[in-house]
Amino acid sequence: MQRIGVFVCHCGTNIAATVDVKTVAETLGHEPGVVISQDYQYMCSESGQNLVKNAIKEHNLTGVVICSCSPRMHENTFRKAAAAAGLNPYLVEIANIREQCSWIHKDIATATEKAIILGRAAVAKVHLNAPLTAGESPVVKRALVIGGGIAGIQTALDIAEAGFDVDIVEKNPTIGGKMAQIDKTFPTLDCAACILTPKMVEASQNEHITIHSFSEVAEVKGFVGNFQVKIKKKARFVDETKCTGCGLCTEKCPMKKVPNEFNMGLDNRTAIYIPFAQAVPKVATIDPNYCMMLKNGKCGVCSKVCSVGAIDYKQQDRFIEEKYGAIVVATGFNPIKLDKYDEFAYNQCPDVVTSLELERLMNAAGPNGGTLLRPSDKTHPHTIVFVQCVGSRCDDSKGKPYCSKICCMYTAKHAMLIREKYPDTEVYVFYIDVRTPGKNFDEFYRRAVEQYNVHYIKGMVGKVTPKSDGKIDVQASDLLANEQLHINADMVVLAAAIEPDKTARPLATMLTTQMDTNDFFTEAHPKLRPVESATAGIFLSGACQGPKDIPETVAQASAAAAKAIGLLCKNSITCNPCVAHSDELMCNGCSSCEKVCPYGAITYIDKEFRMPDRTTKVRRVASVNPAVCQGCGACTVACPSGAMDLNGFSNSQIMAEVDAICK
Amino acid sequence: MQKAMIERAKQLLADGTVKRVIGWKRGEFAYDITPAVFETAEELDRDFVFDDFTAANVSKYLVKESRKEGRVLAFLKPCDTYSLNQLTKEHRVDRGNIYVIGVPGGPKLDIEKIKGKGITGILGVKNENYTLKIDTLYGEETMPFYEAVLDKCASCKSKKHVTYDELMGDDGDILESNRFDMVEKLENMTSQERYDFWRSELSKCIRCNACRNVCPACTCENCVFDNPKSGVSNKAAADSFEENMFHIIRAFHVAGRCTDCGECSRVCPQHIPLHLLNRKFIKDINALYGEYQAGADTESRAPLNNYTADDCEASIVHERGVE
Amino acid sequence: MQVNDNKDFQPLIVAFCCNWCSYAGADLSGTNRLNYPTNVKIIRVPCSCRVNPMFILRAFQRGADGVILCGCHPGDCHYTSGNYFTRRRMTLLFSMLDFLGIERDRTRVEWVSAAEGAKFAATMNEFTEAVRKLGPNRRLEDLRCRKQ
Amino acid sequence: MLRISADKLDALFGAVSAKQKLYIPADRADGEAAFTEYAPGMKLTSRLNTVRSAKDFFFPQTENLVEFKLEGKKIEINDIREECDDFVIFGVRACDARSFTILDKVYLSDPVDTFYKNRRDHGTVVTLACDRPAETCFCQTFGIDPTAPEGDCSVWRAEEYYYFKAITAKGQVFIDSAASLLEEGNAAELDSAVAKTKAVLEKLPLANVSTKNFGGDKLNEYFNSDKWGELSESCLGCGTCTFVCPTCQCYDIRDFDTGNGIKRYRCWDSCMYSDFTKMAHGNPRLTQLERFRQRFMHKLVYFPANNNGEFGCVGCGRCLSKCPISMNIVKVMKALEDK
Repeated sequence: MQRIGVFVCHCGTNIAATVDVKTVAETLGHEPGVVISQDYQYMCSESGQNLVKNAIKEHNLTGVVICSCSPRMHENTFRKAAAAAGLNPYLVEIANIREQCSWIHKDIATATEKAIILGRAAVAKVHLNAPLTAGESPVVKRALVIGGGIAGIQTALDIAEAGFDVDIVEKNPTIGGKMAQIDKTFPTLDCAACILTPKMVEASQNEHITIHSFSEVAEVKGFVGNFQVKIKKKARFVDETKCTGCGLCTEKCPMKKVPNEFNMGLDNRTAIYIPFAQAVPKVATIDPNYCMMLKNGKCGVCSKVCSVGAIDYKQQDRFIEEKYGAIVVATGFNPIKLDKYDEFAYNQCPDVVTSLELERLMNAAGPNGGTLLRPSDKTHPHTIVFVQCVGSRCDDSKGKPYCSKICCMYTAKHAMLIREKYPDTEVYVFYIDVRTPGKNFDEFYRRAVEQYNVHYIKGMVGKVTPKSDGKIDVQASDLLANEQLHINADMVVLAAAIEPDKTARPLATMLTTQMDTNDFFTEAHPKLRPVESATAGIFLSGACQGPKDIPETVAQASAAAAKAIGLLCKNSITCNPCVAHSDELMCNGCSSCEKVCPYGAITYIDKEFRMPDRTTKVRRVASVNPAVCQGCGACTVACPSGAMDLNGFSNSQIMAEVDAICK
Repeated sequence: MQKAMIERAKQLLADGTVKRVIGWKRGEFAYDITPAVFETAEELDRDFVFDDFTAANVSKYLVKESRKEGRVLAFLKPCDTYSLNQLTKEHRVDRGNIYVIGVPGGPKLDIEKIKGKGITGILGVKNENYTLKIDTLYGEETMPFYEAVLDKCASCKSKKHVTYDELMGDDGDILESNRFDMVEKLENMTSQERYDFWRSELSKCIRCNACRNVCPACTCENCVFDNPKSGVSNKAAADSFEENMFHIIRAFHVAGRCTDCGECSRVCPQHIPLHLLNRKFIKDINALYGEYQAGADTESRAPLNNYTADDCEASIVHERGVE
Repeated sequence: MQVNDNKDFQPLIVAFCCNWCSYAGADLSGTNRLNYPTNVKIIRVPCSCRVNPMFILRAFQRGADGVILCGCHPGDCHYTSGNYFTRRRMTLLFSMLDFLGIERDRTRVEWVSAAEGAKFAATMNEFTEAVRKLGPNRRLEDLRCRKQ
Repeated sequence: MLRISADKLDALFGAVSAKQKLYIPADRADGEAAFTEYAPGMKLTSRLNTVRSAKDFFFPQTENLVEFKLEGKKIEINDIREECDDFVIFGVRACDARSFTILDKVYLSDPVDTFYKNRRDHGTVVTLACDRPAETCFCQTFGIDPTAPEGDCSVWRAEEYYYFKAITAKGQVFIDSAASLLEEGNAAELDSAVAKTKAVLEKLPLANVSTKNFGGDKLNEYFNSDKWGELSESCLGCGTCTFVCPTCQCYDIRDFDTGNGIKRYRCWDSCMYSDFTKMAHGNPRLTQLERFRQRFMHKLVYFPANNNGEFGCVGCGRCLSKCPISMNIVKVMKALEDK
């Protein structure tokens, strides 16, 4: 038999002025199972809590109903009080008679009546409350960072700084990401490599950081605190542990006509290569698509010149398995392909380049050693046209609906750098809007316009036509002057939209995290939890969550690290006990619940049952991982047999509330 | 066809491909055919039947049969194969343990329609060029074949087998069917007219559970209506609310899963057009979330376990049709 | 057209509110002292997707005259996708109730964020008024439960 | 014997229904027949029988027994039974008429079921002899003569006339209530109609179904028969057969919480249901085979064992036409006999 205590709070006059609290306490005292019903001035005060605690002990209560303010306010207070008095904290229910009664109603009679009904519903519910114990699940004190760009590096460094082991998985032969390809950074115009490469080195030398370069995540199992990840280490045909990065093999390799992806294909590399001089790890990699030895067994030069015997043509993809407590996604971005933009002649004319290509063309370590020359004839360009928003802010299927955010600033940077270095070059920028929110950003843009006399023209470029004389005709409209323009340009630079890396979507599936329609990872809350995914233990760093510049990326990377550290600091995680559970006897194993679970908390097991006729039967049944389940209850409705129920909000509890309200 | 089916079943039994055969067994009269499992050639020769009255969808029996030892041969009509696919998708059958022979579909006959013409004392029914010659205790009666066709066959959605290991006879196509006509007619009535229609129909319900128990989508280990813990269990339609509740929840539980096989209405002893409830859901799903045919495949995501960010709001119900 | 608009009828309204948005929105309308009728009784659920059609029917069975579900705005669900499932489920359920001739205005889904205290109060005022006009729920009540 | 011409039946119904409630089997919109409260203009169905049997009048599907009210911590118990008004059911067939004898054995023997008795006392059963039996009919198997139905008053149709014969005092009251409309009939006309029906009865496909191999002494012979497995294999476990059956008499008692109190009611149960005879300790019949066997053993063995050889079936044929998978007592009897 239940022994329930009801405690009605006056909240000073907040409740008592509109609700006759004495009547509420008196009436609820007659409800079945209620053994004590009291009212008090301030139930949340220490003496109020003591009242509850003493009643629990004195009456050996099995359930407590507090008629007071919103449970969002003091549910925890009263749960703690109950626990202190030896009652399971989940045997406490709150009837919200302040925010949802006394504060919105004026008539004492009807407000009192409603308060009684709300109290009665809470009593009906608490009759069915079960003591719940928050489970605990251990935390593996190691983090995985997926992606080794500036976001991944910063996150890894911060986590390592806190003393936790962290692995970086990078799909390319070196870490560094997009930032390694950039020449200068806005708005300070300092050299990207100068600030990035020390961080790369720091990462490689940090005893807590392991870099798995040329590797990919192949499989993710487990849940917060305990992920089991299978990492594919792709065959690079070079023994990483032996290679010293001397580079002799890359000099001797006879296959020299491989498009160099680091330089955006603007020059060539060899089949065995080190992406760039400051690569980390500085280890050679053989490109099996071009290596003569791997393709037809004829060559072997690199093997012959390698003094440490690091070349291994028989190397295979390897898989390693590791456990992690937290995972940070830092998969970054890529500029979109411009194949669909025939109007800009990107595929037709070598002198129409993307901004990232321009970065390489201007970079001292780039194909022209830092001298800006036209790719077609290696001449100095005198007129350069920049086209903004190529594929950004598009409402058609060719581009992206969002603003890529970084283009306005890097274009101002490019324009300024060109005007600084080549004052004889005229620079035009066609824009829809110039968006420069950010510290020192607008000043930077205004310098480009005012000091460097970059021609900013609000308008659209309609058509880019390569001419027979090597010049490029840029046809555009000037919206402010309301006129059509033709510019006889030497080069055109397209600010291509950026998009998430194509590996992000399969990764999201593995991680059971959510993505938006543009394949950016969705944060757990757009305002309040911007670096966490909705899946516990998975954090988001950098442009995989949305377009970002470097400072924002680094800030988010550190934020994600802080979140991951917060998790790794714990020895175990206390799970929310209000989670779903499946009654195996009723479960059909139909998979409906799994389909609606946003957290991947449900798996299926084959379980042996003893049948009524004493035979046994193996049946597939759902099993909820309480450490992963967040307790939304979507599965409980998807389940036709009612096998799935939710602790704390069970079918019978909710129906009891309905019944009590409709009495 | 019946003869060929028996022969093929015997072969498959003999060569060990299958251990049992699920099909239809002849009864006392022309029409009282029972789904049955056959294990020997003798049983097949003696009792196996496939004719105008073998309407029963045997796929639900595969939940049990496919879990037994040895492969089971199932003769499935096109509509039955949709049910099997749906059961496969929901892991309710072991598809690998079933050998499916697709056999031609209906139209199958409804003995109730023949009896409804006042024909009684039925001793035999013959189909001669789509005229039924009915031998009765009171002399021979005739009626056009198509007037005696089961409702579920009259609005057939597909003659195509969506899963099979072997086909006997030709495969057909997905049909343009008129199956939503009656739903539409009801939608165009006033709310009061619809209420009156359903009261007069559902008040006939004797809560025998035949609709649920025959339904290939209702394979729950323990139905909520049988489970006292669910809070809705009941054995009788003790109030008009119970009648509504049972049928609404049943339809909701099979929404997006019902293949529209029509068995619920076929077996209802009170002729309640229960399929209209399921079809209402199917029609809404098609209109609101895109065409979806449960059982057409074994992979697609059921519409109620799916969503898009720009789904319509529930208020669409208020915005359309007649109040 | 119904001539009698049931002025004196006091409908019973059951409101299911998700813990994160709508329940907080309801609290906010309390904090801001925005009135809505006492007819509305709120049941807190973790997410609107916790609401089983059976709960709604149960409420009508026991004498509720209207049932409203409130959840986070689409895209803002605390559990990312719960309210999307709610939306499909309730659209289909309400359509079915309508198909059976149950008055459409007795059921509603409304998205109310934690900041929309005013919207919560306005919604409850409107909904209560709409149900009041319909009069007592007779088509989906259980006569055994009718109050004597 | 008294008779009335068929075209004056309306007048008779009118006269009877003026005094007490009258139910007749009438056509429903879906073509089936159902006992319906008579209203002017209503016609007798041409169908042989109704989907639901006439047992509903005495043993309805659900019935409230008692009500509890909780007031604070006190329980108040209210007897909510209502005195039944007199009523007449017209057109009951011989099979259903016999079913009342079977139900009486269950409900009128000590301890008497007062709810049932109340309705039996107030109900007048007017039977109607069969003239067009169907292929599913096998009432003769249980010694029922469909041309001589039991009840309080029997009625025959012969050509354009209905003939009436009172069997009990209640039957006589029924005839008296329409005495002015009746006239003396022609015995030869009636005899020839009965003879015609008898000729059809001999030709019925189930005329050869016999109970000779069944009865109270057959428990050991059939209980462990290996036929049950095959017979019950396709059973869906629905309650159709039991709910259309005129003799199935099992019920369950449940409490319904109305929110304002508890209504204790009984409702038909079905031995086909998985929770049939489920008790606190569990369920003695765990499989569909056991439940299926229970139904037929009850009708063919246990019932005669306890009731002087009376079988628990009247051969109305409803389960034959309504079972979703066409499994029925005739198939069971034949299979069990086929050794």
